Amino acid sequence: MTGVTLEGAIKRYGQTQVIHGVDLQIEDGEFCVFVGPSGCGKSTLLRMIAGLEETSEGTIRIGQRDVTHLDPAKRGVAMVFQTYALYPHMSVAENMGFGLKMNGVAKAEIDRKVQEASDILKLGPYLKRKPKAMSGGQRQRVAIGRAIVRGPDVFLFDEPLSNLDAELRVEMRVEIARLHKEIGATMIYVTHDQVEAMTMADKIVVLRDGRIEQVGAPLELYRNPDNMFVAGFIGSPSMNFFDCDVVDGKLTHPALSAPLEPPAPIPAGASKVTLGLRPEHIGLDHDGDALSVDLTEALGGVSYVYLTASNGDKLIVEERDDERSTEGSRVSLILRPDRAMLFDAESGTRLR
Amino acid sequence: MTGVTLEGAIKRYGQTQVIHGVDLQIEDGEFCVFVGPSGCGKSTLLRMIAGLEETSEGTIRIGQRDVTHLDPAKRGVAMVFQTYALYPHMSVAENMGFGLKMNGVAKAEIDRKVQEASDILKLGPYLKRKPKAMSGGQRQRVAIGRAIVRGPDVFLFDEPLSNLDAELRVEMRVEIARLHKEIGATMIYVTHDQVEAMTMADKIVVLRDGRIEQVGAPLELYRNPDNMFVAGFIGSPSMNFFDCDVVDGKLTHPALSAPLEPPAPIPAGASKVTLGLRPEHIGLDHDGDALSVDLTEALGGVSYVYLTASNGDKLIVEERDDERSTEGSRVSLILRPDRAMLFDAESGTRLR
Amino acid sequence: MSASTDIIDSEPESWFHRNQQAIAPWLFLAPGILFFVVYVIAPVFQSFNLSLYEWDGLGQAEYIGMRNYEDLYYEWVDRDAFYTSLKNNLIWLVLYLLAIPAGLFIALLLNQTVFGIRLYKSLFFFPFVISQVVVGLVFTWFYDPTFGLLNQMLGVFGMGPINVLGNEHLVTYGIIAAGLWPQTAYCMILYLTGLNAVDPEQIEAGRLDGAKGIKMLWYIVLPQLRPATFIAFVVTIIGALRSFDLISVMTQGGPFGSSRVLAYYMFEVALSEYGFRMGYGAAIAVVLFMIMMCFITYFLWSMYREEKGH
Amino acid sequence: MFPTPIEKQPKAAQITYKALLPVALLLWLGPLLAVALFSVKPDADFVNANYWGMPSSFEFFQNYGQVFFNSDMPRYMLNSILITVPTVIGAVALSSMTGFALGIYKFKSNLWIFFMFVAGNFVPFQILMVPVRDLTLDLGLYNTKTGLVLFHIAFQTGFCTLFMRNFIKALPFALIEAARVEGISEIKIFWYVVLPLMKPALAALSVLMFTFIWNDYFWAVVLTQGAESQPVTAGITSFNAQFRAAYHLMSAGSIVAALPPVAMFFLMQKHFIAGLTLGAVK
Amino acid sequence: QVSGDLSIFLDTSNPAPRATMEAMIERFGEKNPDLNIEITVIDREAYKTQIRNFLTANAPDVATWYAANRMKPYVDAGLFDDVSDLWAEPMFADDLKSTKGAMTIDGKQWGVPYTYYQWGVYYRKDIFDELELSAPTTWEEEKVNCEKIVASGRACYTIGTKFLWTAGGWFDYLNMRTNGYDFHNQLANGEISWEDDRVKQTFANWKELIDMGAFIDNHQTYSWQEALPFMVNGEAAAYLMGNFAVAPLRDAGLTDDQLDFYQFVSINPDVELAEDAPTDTFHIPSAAKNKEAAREFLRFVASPEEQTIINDGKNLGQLPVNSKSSVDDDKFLQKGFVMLSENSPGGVAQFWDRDAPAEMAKVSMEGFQEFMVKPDQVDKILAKLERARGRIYK
Ligand SMILES: Nc1ncnc2c1ncn2[C@@H]1O[C@H](COP(=O)(O)OP(=O)(O)OP(=O)(O)O)[C@@H](O)[C@H]1O
Ligand SMILES: Nc1ncnc2c1ncn2[C@@H]1O[C@H](COP(=O)(O)OP(=O)(O)OP(=O)(O)O)[C@@H](O)[C@H]1O
Ligand SMILES: [Mg+2]
Ligand SMILES: [Mg+2]
Repeated sequence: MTGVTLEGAIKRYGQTQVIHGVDLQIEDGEFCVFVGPSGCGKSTLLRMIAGLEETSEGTIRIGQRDVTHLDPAKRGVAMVFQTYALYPHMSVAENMGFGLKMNGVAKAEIDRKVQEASDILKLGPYLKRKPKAMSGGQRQRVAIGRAIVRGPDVFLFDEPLSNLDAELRVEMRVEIARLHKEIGATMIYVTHDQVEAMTMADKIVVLRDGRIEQVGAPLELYRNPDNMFVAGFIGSPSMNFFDCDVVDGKLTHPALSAPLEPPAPIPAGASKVTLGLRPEHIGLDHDGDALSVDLTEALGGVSYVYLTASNGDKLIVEERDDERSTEGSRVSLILRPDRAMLFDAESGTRLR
Repeated sequence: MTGVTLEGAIKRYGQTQVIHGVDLQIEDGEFCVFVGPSGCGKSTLLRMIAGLEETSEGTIRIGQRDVTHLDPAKRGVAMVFQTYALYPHMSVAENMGFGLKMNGVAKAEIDRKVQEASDILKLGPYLKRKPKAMSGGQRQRVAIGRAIVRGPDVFLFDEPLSNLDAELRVEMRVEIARLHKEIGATMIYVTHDQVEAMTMADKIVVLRDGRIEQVGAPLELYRNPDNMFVAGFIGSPSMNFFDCDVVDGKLTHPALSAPLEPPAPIPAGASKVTLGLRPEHIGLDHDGDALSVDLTEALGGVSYVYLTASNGDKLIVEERDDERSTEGSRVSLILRPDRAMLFDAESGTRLR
Repeated sequence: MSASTDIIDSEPESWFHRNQQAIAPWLFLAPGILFFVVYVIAPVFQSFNLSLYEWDGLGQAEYIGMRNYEDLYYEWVDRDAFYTSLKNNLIWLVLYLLAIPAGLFIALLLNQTVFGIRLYKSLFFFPFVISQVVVGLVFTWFYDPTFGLLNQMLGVFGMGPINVLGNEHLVTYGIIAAGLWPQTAYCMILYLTGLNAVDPEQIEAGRLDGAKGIKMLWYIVLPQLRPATFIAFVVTIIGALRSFDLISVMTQGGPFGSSRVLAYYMFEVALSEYGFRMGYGAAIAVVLFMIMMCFITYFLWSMYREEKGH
Repeated sequence: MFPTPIEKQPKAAQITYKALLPVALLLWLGPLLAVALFSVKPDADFVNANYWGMPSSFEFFQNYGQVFFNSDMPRYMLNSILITVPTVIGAVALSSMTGFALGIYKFKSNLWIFFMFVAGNFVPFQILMVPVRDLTLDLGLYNTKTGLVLFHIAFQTGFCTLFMRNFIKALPFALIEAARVEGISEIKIFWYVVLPLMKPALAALSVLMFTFIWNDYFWAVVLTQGAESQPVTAGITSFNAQFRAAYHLMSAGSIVAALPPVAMFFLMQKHFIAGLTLGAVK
Repeated sequence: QVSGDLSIFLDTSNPAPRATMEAMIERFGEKNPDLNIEITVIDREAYKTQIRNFLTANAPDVATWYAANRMKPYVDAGLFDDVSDLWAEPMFADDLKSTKGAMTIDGKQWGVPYTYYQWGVYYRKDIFDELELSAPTTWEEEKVNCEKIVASGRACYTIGTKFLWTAGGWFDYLNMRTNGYDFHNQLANGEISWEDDRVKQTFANWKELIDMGAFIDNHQTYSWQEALPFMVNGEAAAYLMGNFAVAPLRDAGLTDDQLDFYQFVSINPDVELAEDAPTDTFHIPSAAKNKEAAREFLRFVASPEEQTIINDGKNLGQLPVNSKSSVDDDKFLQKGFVMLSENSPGGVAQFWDRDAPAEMAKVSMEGFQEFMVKPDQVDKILAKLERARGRIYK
């Protein structure tokens, strides 16, 4: 068993606490993705697991071993950095074999393992090159190779693809997913890219200000977020939120042509709730008059319509295929109530 | 008339020719976007128009004037750089007014123009600030303001948004589109971002290796590309291409369950053609058996299915809403023949 | 928005205006080049020329061909002053390089963030700021055979007084030690900034790979400090070849000329009390120049590669 | 960060480190502290062989007063200032221009001219000695501060050009292009766009130059003589001749001579170090 | 009375002589109120290199220098003004006759002396008394004395050879006592091989002293002033030096009871005693602007009154060059005066580095210094000097 367990993990820098008691269980062989806004503590948490940051309180276990105060090299983890962190003065092969060399592994054994890893990553032809002479994607692959060679129980990735351009990112994303399937090790992956998180993760951990907001499978978070934060964070373009008044148990909002039956029971006495609807779950009635079309952005297959309600609220609706709203025209919404979500107006927690 | 005309424009660096005789007509008030792979000569072409690079051969006209050998300052163009290129030691107002000041325009006149521009860009509150104290988006707005102040006939933008993060990019994109509508000047815009090109352009110029591949309105390029390069370049994920054999006037390919009626006449004697189909124009038949599902990437609203045909060809199909193929299962394709395109297998030109 | 403004007028441009970009650099360069050519480049060639003459700086110069060089050659063969100077120059070159590891050591010692470290860093750097003349004086007293701090300290360990500057075997090393003091400080600062620029992620990668202490230094940090090392190397070599002030202040080349280096010897021959053999001095300078030229060429070559690399 | 931050090490190591630092510093600066000590001792201490003990009386004012009011020291200091300041201004001005020309414009001989400056900067300056001395004599500038200043400006232009050019080269070129598109003449680009951006480099280089020139000894000896125009580095030797074997006064004199660059260093520390590392090479 | 500007360069940078010269110039100024005099004092060692520069570049009207060979390069280069006209005046012709030779090159005179001084052995009389020694007159006595001094834990002689010429003094005396005054001149003129047996004999004599530990240790690191404390502190008993050493020794606290003087002992009875008595001089550079005032100044300096004042014990403490002036009754000056005028039959030399050409002086004095540190290397050193001789006197 080489899952990773965090129990009440806390990190303080001097006086300021940046991780507030995180409890998390990552199963053996799982691909776990940390997401969250910038500065929420994703990297810090990852680095605590790696041992690069000390854990102020709580315990970290890898498999059965308590590694909280262990040396990074002893934890059986390997890390892939955003900037690759390849040693620029070593060739690809040396980069990959360096960790083993430091641990006194025999030359032949190192060569064998490097060969193995470079086969997996198709790096064979580049083994003699210096990182400088390689493209970003190749470098990242070397960095991954370096991690593989050490045969760690847990792979840690800190935004490994964010320095690559869009195309390469797609390619490498697929590559990492394939790798995970192939070697089956536990992987923890930090990203701020929606698509990466959604497509790669077995489990997504949404962090905010050093606390876990929700943990779950990607589509679960998408379909069934626990609160407004997660609902707004997952999905692109973001979910549209309407601050509705509750009138006679129904929801009213200037953008809605008619009062809406709430998709979930409204707590007694609440006079305001927030209604959430994703752009792809709203249709447009071109004969309506509730909102005006600011702008349409046609991307080919889809287009996004930017709308403004009479009270100034903005929202975005997705149109598909060949329907295109013209800018300046007036429309109203066609909702799919089964996909609408209700949130407490104050705390933002989901109402179900 | 202040359109821009290029006639046989050629650029050489020493021996190497990087722009190979470009002919292009950009109308007055048009928003023209240059796209193309990295290194194709987008920036070079733009800088030739600006006068920052000398034109080796051919003529460049702005309005009626031949500006081929004119000083940049005399061409009536203004340029917005990717890195903003704001003078860090000057306040926003000074940045915007600097060009006028150096050219001896009276103080009052400068102030008026700066005021005007800052009103357009809502920079009023920041006029006294130094660029350092502003966000990327604000800086880019100042850079645009600086261009506006000079009242040029033509605005040139070289990837102005690529240093901004995703959110800001969307915001500024909308802003520039609005600006174009407001002042109506001719604008030439270089980008490598699909979405920017598709959403902003009146006219897209697709470049490749210093040559124009196709010029047209965004949706025209999307729907009616002239060749495989443009078809593949415009649209994301890319169009799927099938190298089909022509058998009895029909198209066969391992990915196709049955021979396909060609969507366009096949030239006499051609035994191979390439069929192009966008991911969003293919459906999946889960009872089929022609291809296997490698991977599904669920992004929430849509998901992409990665398929492999029996001959190893890869393709991507878009699925919407709640349909999800499971990895490893076998499927076959449901095509929309009206959306299929046919290309010459060798030259890549569209067959219609 | 009006489309045309006063900027766009097509009045005929002046010749200067049209060719501005071609002329401007030369205008900017002119004063600098003028000064530099008159005071640096031309004198180098004049020295080459002068080295073929015999001239006491007062009367008429007499052309003597390669005689000065022949004399140098004989001085070399006879193990005379020229030989000593050249030999000492080599010793300087080699030993002066110790400033590099020493500077690295101190930089590593000081690359911390404890309270007051900034002050420590600047105090350690201090010797570099002081004039070599003062450094020379300070070390002369330090070495003084009777009351010098060195001998006082040796006395504590029961070792006899040694007269560093009076011993022809020790004197060069003694002066070099004095020179190493500011030079080490210089290298230290270069390394401190170099260490600042070391990619922390690589250090972390190294930690994950199990590299520690010396291994980390050798395999990961030092290779990244290459630019700092290169610069330290260049300035140290130059410093070693130019060494003049210290020798002049501390020993005047003595005792019996055993601490001379080329730079000092040429000064002595050309401009000191018993000197004024200008041509001979120029010949020595030419030899020194040739040695330096190896390093200059190396430096320019690596610079050239870098420029072309971009 | 390498080495591992001391805070992350055991308490014992931390304490040792913090205790050792001042000791190391004392050793490192030992010779200087000795001179400082000498400079406040009375003459009698040297006669009585009390070299290293506490001063028997504290003669700060006595000794330094002697230096300031009873020797040529103030004159030498003034000379140093009159030599150093114009040199710094001149060299920095010239090299801003050359640096601008070499950093901004692309023309064929660019790199070669640049290399000329760099190579000249590394030339063993002894080779210039005889011709420069003759040149200065011919110009009638021998034994004048002007002669020294002119030479220093010329010689330092090599280093300063290297420094400035590299700095300017690192400026975003788009700034220049933006200005050109706006129709700003090259001179004005230099003056209004580039020069303000070079402020940090100008400051760093000025500070660096100040110490280089102030500490120059060789050229002071070659091109000047006597209290009339010699700077303090050369002056200190004749000062020492005047007070031969009067260690307390020699020490005080040395300290006075070293003071301005040291003060400069402490006041402008940031710029100074930036200068060393930016320009990289002396 | 003269007027205009008069610029004077002095190398008398030590405090006492400096004050003397400044006072003298002030007196000259009082006599010539219309004259605007500017004095530049340059460090004595630095002066030696700088004289070339200022003679060609910005010449003063009057400059100090040294007599004999030392002024020859400047005379040859035409940098000094011919002042034979002054020497034709009665005062010079008659009263300064004794130094005329030292000022003459090519039959013309090129400057005017203002002082000269004897060399000899200054010793600590109190130490000699304590050890019951008396001033020696012969080489044997000298060595016996020295042995006793060394046995008492002292060095016989202090010396600081950092600037080399002090060793030149020792060589001069040993050589002139061993081989005579003419030999000295021939050697200085490059007419005799350094590997000549007579030269070797000089060194052999020297070595005797060195081997018995007569000289202080580490002399190569000291200047002559830095060597004074050894004598003051009683660590050394004597100093072979010029008379200018008396002033600092007195300043350091030695009384006339403690300090005494004797003439360097005779070594080879076959040669006549000869002395070193370097003459310091004033010259008018050819490029001087106010030669009239300069000549007036030289007349003033050479006048018996001024000679008396500036050379007296309170001032330079040296010997006047004008025979009409009176020698101070300072005991050292008196002894020196007597020695030079009555007991120097062999002749009076200027000094090794003034009589030999500069290059040879430099190389040889370096050799002397090396010899004093490593007396066993004598053959190697002499061979080196011989090679240098071959090169220098072409
Ligand atoms: N060395 C440090 N000292 C003090 N605070 C720190 C330190 N390192 C990080 N922090 C703080 O800890 C918080 C979490 O930082 P962290 O780098 O983990 O965020 P992140 O989620 O990785 O952000 P990003 O997406 O920008 O990489 C931030 O508020 C940051 O300011
Ligand atoms: N100064 C130059 N000398 C030689 N070749 C150059 C120079 N500048 C650009 N090129 C070449 O010209 C071609 C076009 O470059 P350009 O910068 O216009 O491409 P681009 O389309 O803007 O690319 P990107 O999207 O990466 O900005 C490239 O192949 C480049 O290598
Ligand atoms: Mg992070
Ligand atoms: Mg570009």
